[in-house]
Amino acid sequence: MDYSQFGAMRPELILLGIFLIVFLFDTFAGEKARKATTPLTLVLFGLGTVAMWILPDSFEGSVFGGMYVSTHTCVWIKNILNVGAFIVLLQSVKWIESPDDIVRKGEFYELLLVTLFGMYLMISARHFLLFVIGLEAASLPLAALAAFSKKKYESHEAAIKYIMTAVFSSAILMMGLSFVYGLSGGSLYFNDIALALASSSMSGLLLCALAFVLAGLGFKLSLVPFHLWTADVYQGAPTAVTSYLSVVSKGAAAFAFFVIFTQCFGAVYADAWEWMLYAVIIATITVGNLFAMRQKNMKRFMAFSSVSQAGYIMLGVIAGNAIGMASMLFYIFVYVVSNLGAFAVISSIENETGKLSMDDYRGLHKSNPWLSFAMTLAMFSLAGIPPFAGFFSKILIFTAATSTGSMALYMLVLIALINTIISLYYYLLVVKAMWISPDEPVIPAYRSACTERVALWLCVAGIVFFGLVSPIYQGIFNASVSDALAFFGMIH
Amino acid sequence: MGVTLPILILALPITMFLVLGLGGVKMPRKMAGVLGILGMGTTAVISYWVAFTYFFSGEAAYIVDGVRQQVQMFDVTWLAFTQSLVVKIGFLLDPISAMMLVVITTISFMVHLYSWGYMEHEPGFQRYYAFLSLFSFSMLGLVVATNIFQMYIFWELVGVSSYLLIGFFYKLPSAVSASKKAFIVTRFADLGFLIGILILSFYTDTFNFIDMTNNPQGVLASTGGATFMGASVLTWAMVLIFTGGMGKSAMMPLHIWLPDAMEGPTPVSALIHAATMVVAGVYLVARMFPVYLVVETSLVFVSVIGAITAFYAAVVACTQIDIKRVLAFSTISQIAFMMTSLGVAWPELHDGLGYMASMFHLFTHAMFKALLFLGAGALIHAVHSNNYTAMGGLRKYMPITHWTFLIGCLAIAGIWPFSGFFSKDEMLAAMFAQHWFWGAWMTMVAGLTAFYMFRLYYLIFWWEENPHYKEHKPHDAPWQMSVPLIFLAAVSCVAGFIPFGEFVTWNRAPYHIHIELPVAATSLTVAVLAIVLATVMYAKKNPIPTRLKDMMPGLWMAAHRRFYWDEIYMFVTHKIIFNGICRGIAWFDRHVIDATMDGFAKVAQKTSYAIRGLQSGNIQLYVLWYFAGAVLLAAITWICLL
Amino acid sequence: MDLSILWYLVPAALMFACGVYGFITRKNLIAILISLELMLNAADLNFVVFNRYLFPGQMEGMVFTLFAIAIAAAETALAIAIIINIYRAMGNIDIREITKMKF
Amino acid sequence: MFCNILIWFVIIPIVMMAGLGLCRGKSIGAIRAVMVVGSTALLGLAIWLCCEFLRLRGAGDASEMLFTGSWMWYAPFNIHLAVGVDGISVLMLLLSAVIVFAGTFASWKINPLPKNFFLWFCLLSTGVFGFFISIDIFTMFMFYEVALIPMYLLIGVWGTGRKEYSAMKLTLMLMGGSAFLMLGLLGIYWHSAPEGMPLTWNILEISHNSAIDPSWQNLLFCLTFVGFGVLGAMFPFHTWSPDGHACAPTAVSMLHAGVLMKLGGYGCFRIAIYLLPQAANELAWIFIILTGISIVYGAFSACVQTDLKYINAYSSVSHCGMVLFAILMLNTTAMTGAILQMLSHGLMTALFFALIGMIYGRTHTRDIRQMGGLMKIMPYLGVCYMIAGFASLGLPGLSGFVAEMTIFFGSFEDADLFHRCFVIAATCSIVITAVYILRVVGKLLLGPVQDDHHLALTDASWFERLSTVTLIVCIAGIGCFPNWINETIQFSFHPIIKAIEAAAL
Repeated sequence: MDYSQFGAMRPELILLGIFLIVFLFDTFAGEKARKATTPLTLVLFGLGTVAMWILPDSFEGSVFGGMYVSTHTCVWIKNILNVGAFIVLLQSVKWIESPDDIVRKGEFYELLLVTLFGMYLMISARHFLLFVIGLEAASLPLAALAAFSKKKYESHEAAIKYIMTAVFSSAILMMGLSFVYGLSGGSLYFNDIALALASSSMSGLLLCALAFVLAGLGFKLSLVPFHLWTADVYQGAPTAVTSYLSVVSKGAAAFAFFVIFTQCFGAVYADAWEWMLYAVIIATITVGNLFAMRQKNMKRFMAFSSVSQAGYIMLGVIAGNAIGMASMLFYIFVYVVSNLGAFAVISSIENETGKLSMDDYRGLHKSNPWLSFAMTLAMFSLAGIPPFAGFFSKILIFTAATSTGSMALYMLVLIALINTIISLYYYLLVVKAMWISPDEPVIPAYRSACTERVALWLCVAGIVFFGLVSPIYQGIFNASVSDALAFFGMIH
Repeated sequence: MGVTLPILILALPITMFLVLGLGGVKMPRKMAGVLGILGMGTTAVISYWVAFTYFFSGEAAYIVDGVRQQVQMFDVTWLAFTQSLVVKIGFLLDPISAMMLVVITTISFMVHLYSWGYMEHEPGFQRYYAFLSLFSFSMLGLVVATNIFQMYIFWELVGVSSYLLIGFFYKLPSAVSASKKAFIVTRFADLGFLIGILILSFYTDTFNFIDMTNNPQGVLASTGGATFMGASVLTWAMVLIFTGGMGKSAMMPLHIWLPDAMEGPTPVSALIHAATMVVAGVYLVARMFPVYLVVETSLVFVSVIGAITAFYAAVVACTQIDIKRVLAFSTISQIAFMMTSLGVAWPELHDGLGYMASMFHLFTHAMFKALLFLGAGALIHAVHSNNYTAMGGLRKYMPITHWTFLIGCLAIAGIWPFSGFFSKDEMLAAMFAQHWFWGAWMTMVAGLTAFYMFRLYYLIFWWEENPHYKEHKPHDAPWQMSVPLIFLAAVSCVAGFIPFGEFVTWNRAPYHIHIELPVAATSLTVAVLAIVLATVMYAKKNPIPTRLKDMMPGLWMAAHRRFYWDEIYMFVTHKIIFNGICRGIAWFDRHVIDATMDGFAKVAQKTSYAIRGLQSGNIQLYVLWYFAGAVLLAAITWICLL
Repeated sequence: MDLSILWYLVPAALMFACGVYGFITRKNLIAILISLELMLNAADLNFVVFNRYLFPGQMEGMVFTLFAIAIAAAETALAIAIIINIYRAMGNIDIREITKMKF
Repeated sequence: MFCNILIWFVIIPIVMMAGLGLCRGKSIGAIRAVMVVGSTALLGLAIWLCCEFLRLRGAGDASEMLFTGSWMWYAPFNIHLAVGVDGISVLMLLLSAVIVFAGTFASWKINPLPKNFFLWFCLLSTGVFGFFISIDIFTMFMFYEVALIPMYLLIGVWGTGRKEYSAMKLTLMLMGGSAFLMLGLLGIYWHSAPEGMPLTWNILEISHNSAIDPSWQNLLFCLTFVGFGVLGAMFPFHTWSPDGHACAPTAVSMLHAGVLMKLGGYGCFRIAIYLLPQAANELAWIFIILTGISIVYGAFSACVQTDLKYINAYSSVSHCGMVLFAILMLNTTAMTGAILQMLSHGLMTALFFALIGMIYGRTHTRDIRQMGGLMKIMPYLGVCYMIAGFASLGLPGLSGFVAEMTIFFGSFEDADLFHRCFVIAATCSIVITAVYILRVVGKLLLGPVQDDHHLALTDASWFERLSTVTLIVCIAGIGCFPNWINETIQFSFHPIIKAIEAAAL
């Protein structure tokens, strides 16, 4: 057997290495030494992230007989997820170090790394078996993470809601996959399925399969109407986990979604799932916004905002071409920094004061100008206000969605644009609470932990520069163009 | 003469305005007054010189075998709408503008001088002189305009300076509202003027007077026979332009602002609302006269409006108590005279006598009406009231004012040998030449004029002595005020003998005036009769007027209330436009349009509240939705596709 | 495809439906977990049947089923652990009580 | 890149923001110093640009855009940072610079948080300047939104009255407009070049390609025109304007009414009409109706308002309606008039709002029923207000007259009854304008003093005088010597008119 092929799995191997080191250290180190777990993890993971960025991604190739394939875009999305995960780790330190309600902080890191590993598999899988394994590896530990703060009841409720819905969704996904298998001509390789579908005719079974697979994946992306768990879980889970859920797992799922639907179901794009997705996107954006308008709890608020953001991400998928892929990746990247920026502020304030309500943010700028400044930037970026990155990611994803030139997609973009007004409204509500409300601040002035500040600075830098510095998008675009044939061969 | 003098004529007043307006607050009152008077005096001298050279130098530039030329001293581009349609600011010298230069600068100078005495104790003395200079500048610019757009520009400027001067006592609400009324009414008229210019310039593609007046047939041809609602567009244009004139010259039904304008200082009334600005309308028609000639309908319109207004104003004037209002209405009536006589000045009959006559009357009227107003000012200055009820028997207290005022009255009544006689006689002659009806009608108006003027005269200077004189004794005004009175009185005596026809005629060719005995005799008789009647009724205190009044109270009241024009206007503007339309629209804006915009937000809020049950918190319902969603997705796609 | 495959597919579909029904109606979390198992097994059954009837030559369906069973076991384990937590926290495991966070 | 003069219009505000960032929030002196230096620099730059531009034109450079520069930004979509100016943009830049300058002094004593105020103020001006210099739709749109969003905080934090409501309403409505706009721009981009040629965002290239087929043009025209029309306060999308202006702080009202609303008009013909001439010919009538309505409508509603700022907001609706109206007449004269009207309205509304701010700062009321006879108490402000009023009711010698006349004479060139009727309706607005202006002047400045507390009030201070004098000088300058503006923009309309005529055939 040729082991050189495993070079293509470089990211997974690095991650696995980090995981093992952390695990062994956490298991065998003594009480004293175990204090070093956090810095160790941070350093290792940081190094790993940087390494994956700077090492040339020349290891194109497939492993396990094509079950695992690594391409430029896969490397990009993995790097993006790394950055996200790293920022999450940074901002979780204060919480994890706080003595109460933490049993073994090592587990937090381990579980988190495992889920990340699972996401890698999801991303690179070109065979449904590997994909399902990755998916479950990515979603099951999250239930444990959601239940992490044992003393909080909400945490358990969040966990049970998450796990139940997750299992249900995986059941539906499997059902759908079984139908797919039935139609596939005996293979679960994406390419084989694509070929089989291209030759087969449209049937109810196929539609059922598509709908079920869409639902199964829609769970992780929290697309409407598969999103109902989101708000409760985001609210109940520890903030670090929530932010992780909202950006990293969502990003991975989005990419996997894209790969499966373009590469494997590409043949039935125009006459089947384009319209399913069309409906789902409209529902997602609108419902997410409508719910977000009324939220007072910041985490719940962010949950619904992330629901509607998922709808925008899907605009890249429905475009179904290289531009769509590039814009979606860029959107995810920007979304990661913007959302994590918001969460960094939220978690910092929660860790300091335990306050989570939007009303507690009133007059924040008087006591903590920098936090409110960062929050404002994050909100503007999420709302898509120039010159912040969010504006560029939004306009680029709209450009992608209109690139096919079909009037239907213009209509979709128009609906999305009108929804941005609603979203602007509730993002401005936060800004209003912080800057405009005349009340005296509830939250006292304090200095947030250095890790939190590093995380915040990273996010702010991203928010400010990602849009203005075009090479980032350029790189993503080139990557997706080079992968275009593999992905979109069946569509156009 | 080069362009320096003409430029100076415009430059001096505006400079005075800027100097007094910007630096006025800093400088002492005397200095401001002296500056103003000197500035105006210089301007007057220059204008006299310009007019003199124009009329008498006999240079080839100004007169070619008897026909006086129209000379553009200068004409600089100000704003280019298109390549051909260019607004220029220039100086057009021709008989009427030269004549107007003389009139304006003379009266203005007199008023400047007079005001020094009259306004001495008023606050804002400097501001007053600044505004006077501004007005003089605008009025001069108006009369020397080389093109209709320049005329419009200065037309607006005289409007605003009149606004500023009427509202000079800006702490009095009455003055403020009067100024506002004056501006808005004239502005409304100017709207017609503007639209007229729009139409005219659209077809002729020029603003220039000379181009239009030298070739009126060409103007008519350029419209290509286009018509609108039955009338040719040129008729529309000329009528609309005349509307502007109606506004400024207070023709019915746009006359309502002039009586109120008497709220301003009396010298201002003399300058603006008797002598100069209010004749701008006449001047405008005279300026465009050849074009009016080719569309007779508009000319008839002019004369009809004139005739009606003349009579109306004369009747109203008979019943006013405020002496300035009497004078105001007599002004309206006299200007209407000029309008009518312009309207009947068709060359084919009596070769356009009416034109000359109306210009002549414009000249003489300016003089004696200014005289009358300044006299009224002196009276008011003496008794501190505008009403003749506070006067009576003043002749022995204020001899100068009395004699000058009498001269004014005789002049306006048209008694030989005072100036009014000659001009009015020519006008009547022209009207009789047009149709006996015009002549008869206007003769009657002339009679009324004589009557109400002498009614006024007697009620002020005879009737009976007012008891108040005991505690403070009225006396003649200081020299700054008397000098103008005397000067103008002198002019009013002799101006009639000017051979006006030599200077101003419709075709600028000389015309030899000759008194038409029958007409002259008629008008003179009527005037004398009217004066006799007035003497009988008002010479000394007697019950006849009251008895007459009680005989026909309704008529008297109607006339006294100016036939309720103001009430009608109040109703239309306040009740209908302001309360109806404006409030309606404002309400609509807030409660319909704005409400719709807020409505979107409300709908979104309500929806989000309505669907919150989706997040029931119960996993089972979540899952139900989940499953239903998946199945529905499949089903709907199925239905749509297969 | 020949009819006899339906003898297996229809029951599988029914199992799945029962699972969904059970999830939505039962109160006890354990019962719900069981109905989830039903759903998963229905999917597995489909895989096996398709493999056996349509593509007799290969094993992918079977292999997938094996993996799926393993995953299902893991899921169940995790779910039960969390249910125990819930039980500790609130003394019962009635799913309709777990609605503190809503709207 | 930095040798292109236009870029500095964006760089200077950014540098100002950086400078403000370094200032301590308390040290008001330093903040003012930064602002004064910066805004003066901008003004100087604008004036110099104007002279340079005129010199080049004089030298016979008749090319459409001068000082052009283009730097690739997002290569995949061929997005450039492309700059260039023609006469119109030059004038707009000049206007913006003047108003930023005046606004700085008008907000001399702003509090609380002067630092943040000026930060957002500079961000706003960055957007405005960037919008006017860029000839690439993408960057244009970006700067457009950059200019919009600071309004929210500026009104929300430093405003008065129902500021939160108004700020939110204004922001959402304007963003709603820009949503339609964005879709329109995307549509334009995807049809910007014929088959086989690279797509482009560059205005000049798009109009040169003229590849957008009619069926799309009509849709895109409606989208873009409405999008910009919202900012141009076009009926019925104008309702943000009264509330927004009423609650905004002085300098913000100045900048918003003075410059920001001009973005609408500018965009309307630079993008909607220039790039979609065919649709412009076909659909102009719809918007002529709407704008014609807003001219009269705004004037009428202004007549009954009692809040000074509401009066001016509605008169802005009327005047800006005039701008769009003139643009839609699609001929050179009318468009020239539109530009003049933009300048004139910008200056005089800025003056109005500055004065209202100053009066409000003294009397603490904007209700004209509670004021009166202020002319006696604060003659300087009174006179300035009268001048602004006369400018707005179109007194010759002030800018308003020139603009309106040019518009009327230009609009009258369209010789069909439909246009004629609307032009006549538009001309009627000059009377209504006179009515409400004189009403305000009469109630506010003249007559007896209403409130004896006002007797103690002081007249303008030096910085207030400075900011008002700047504006008045410009107003009178344009009013007395209008022709140089025509000369500045004479070439600018040729390509637009040519495109329209070509499309009409």
